[in-house]
Amino acid sequence: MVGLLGHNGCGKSTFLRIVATLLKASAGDCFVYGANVKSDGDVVRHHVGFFSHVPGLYDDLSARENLAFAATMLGFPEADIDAALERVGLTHVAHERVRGFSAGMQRRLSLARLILQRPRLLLLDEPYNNLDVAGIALMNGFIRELNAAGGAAVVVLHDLVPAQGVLDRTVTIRDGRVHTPTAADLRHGGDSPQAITLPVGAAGIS
Amino acid sequence: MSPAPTPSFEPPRPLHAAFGWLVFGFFIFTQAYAVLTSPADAMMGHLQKIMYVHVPSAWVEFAAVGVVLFGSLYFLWKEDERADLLAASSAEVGAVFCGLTLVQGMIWGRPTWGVWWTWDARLTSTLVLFLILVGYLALRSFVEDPHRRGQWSAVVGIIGAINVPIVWMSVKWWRTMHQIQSNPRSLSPEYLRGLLLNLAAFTLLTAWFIWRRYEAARYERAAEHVSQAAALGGIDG
Amino acid sequence: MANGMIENGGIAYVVAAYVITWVVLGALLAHAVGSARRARAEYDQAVKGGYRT
Amino acid sequence: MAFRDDVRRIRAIVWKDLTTERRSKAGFSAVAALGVTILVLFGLALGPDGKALQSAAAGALWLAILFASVLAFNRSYQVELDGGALEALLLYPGSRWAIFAGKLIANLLFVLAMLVIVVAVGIVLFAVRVPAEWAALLGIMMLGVVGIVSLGTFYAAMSSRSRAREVLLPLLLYPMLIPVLLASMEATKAFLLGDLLNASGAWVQMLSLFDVIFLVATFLGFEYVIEV
Repeated sequence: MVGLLGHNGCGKSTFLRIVATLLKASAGDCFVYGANVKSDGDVVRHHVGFFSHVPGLYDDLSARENLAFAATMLGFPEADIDAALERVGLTHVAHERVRGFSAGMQRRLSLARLILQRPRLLLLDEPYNNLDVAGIALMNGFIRELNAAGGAAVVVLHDLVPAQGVLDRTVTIRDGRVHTPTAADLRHGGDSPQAITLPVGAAGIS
Repeated sequence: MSPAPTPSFEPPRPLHAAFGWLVFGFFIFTQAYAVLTSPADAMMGHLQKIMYVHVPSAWVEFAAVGVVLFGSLYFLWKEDERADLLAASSAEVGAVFCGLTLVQGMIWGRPTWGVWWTWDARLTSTLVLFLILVGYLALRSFVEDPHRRGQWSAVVGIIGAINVPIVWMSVKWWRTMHQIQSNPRSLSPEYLRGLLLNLAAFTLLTAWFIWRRYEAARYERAAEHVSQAAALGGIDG
Repeated sequence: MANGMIENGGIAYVVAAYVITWVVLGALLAHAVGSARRARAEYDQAVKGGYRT
Repeated sequence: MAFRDDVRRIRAIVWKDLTTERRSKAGFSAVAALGVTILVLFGLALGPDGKALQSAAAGALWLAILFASVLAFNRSYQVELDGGALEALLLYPGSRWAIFAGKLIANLLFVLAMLVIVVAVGIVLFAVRVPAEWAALLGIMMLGVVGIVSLGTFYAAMSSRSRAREVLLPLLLYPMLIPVLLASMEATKAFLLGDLLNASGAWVQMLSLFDVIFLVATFLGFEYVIEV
């Protein structure tokens, strides 16, 4: 897992959103497992799981219904929803509406969605916000599991402590430039602050 | 290895001032020529002279919509922001001429038909076109992000342009159903030269207006880009 | 639309149509020239300011 | 395979939209009540002369449906905007048109349900004589609603995410809907008044043509609208 650090507003989240195909870079190219995020968005979306700072859930659906909807949308209608709920510890509220959930419970439910998806590339935007100690452990466990299965993860952080043990290295964005001890791996793609080329290989950020 | 600079961030190459003077000189000449040389019409008297501003206005308004359509399609195809700015400038100028056409039409209609307004297919579709252009410009003013604004207004511009013939067709059919006929008259050749000259002058004038607005939009985008780059640590390659 | 129904050949209407057209085109002219000039000045300002930092 | 996935996605979105709509309770009844209220206002404006009401019934019905359904379109995206659900929706793999199709079908069902109520009330308020060919009339209404909903769902995707969405949606939508509305009103009117000019056939053809054009245009354009 690679941690992405930098001041507020330096473009960390923007970078994740570009990789996740939610934003289009004004210059430069970005490839995920060989697929261009600009032109092959649908291929990229098959690979990428995005854990955003917003929950992305429907308030008037229950936890289970939210996951069932996500499973269908992801193309895994037969996915084991109950197991995912069990794993994030929400089985007891499976049939309650998300509207009544605390922020931490909503984060857990979003994590359960990622567990259904098992993406090859995980993009996490401040994933530890609102999570308690057990939640952090859950998150780190899931990341380790994905890594072991050959997946990669990029995480935007403001605090390194919860990520200890899962973080392989960090990259800092400053003044629109990438500062990293492994600068050779990261090519700066142009004069735009959002134009960073991160070649992502099968076994992580190569 | 920096990518090719985005063309819309470059300042435009401004139009030569002489072109503007020529266009305006030509416009004033054609207007005077048409008004002074055309004889009073047997049926309409001097009212016929309204034609020299009305028909060209209507023509350039549709031509401007054509430019909006072209710019929008090109923007979606190539993602060249200049096409978006061109479409926006053209929509603005088109809306002005559209409004002018309506007012001139009403001024002509009052003495001719005895009413300021009639639900004629041409008048009605011009009014609808005006509303569509206003909607297009309103959408642009309500959206800040340039990429989003470009993409949204391109789609709205294309579908709006598609709608123009559809509106015309439906209103025409609507009137036919209600057995109200418009009676078009063929134009006698003594008026034709003045009209053609004015059509040419209005076309050039509109092109000049659109270009000037387009230049302004390009400068604004270039200025935005420069200050953005400056805020992020100065301009370099 | 009978013959001779329009007094003075409708001169007043013609004048109104032309005056409105020219006033509107004049306003559009002022707007087009003014906005292009303002945007130009703004751009030059931004370039000067941009290089200073 | 991919197509079957998309069909499943469409079904999921329709189910999701209708379920949240049903559970938010006040939503549907408020919109339907608004439609009825508009009809009452039209009745007051055009009545009390029974003949005038009858001849204006088709126009009043369609305008009531239009004004009320505009609220439904913005609501349909509000669900996605609360809690950033739209972001999640865009992150799922699959075709963008499936999202549009799902939203369109959900809105279609919503507006049709409202139409049943508004038309029923309209028949009473405007003393409409229900023609023997009421099934064909229903078909006309269906065609008109398809036109309104396809453009409405499409424009709401923009207006709901912009400033001033309350004014922007009608401003964009109403001029665009003029052909569809004109055709729907005239076809309905011809039917209700006994089809004196035998005009409804031509209007129905036109309406179908408009529906096809706008459906194709909105399906093609949606990807550009939703992705930014």
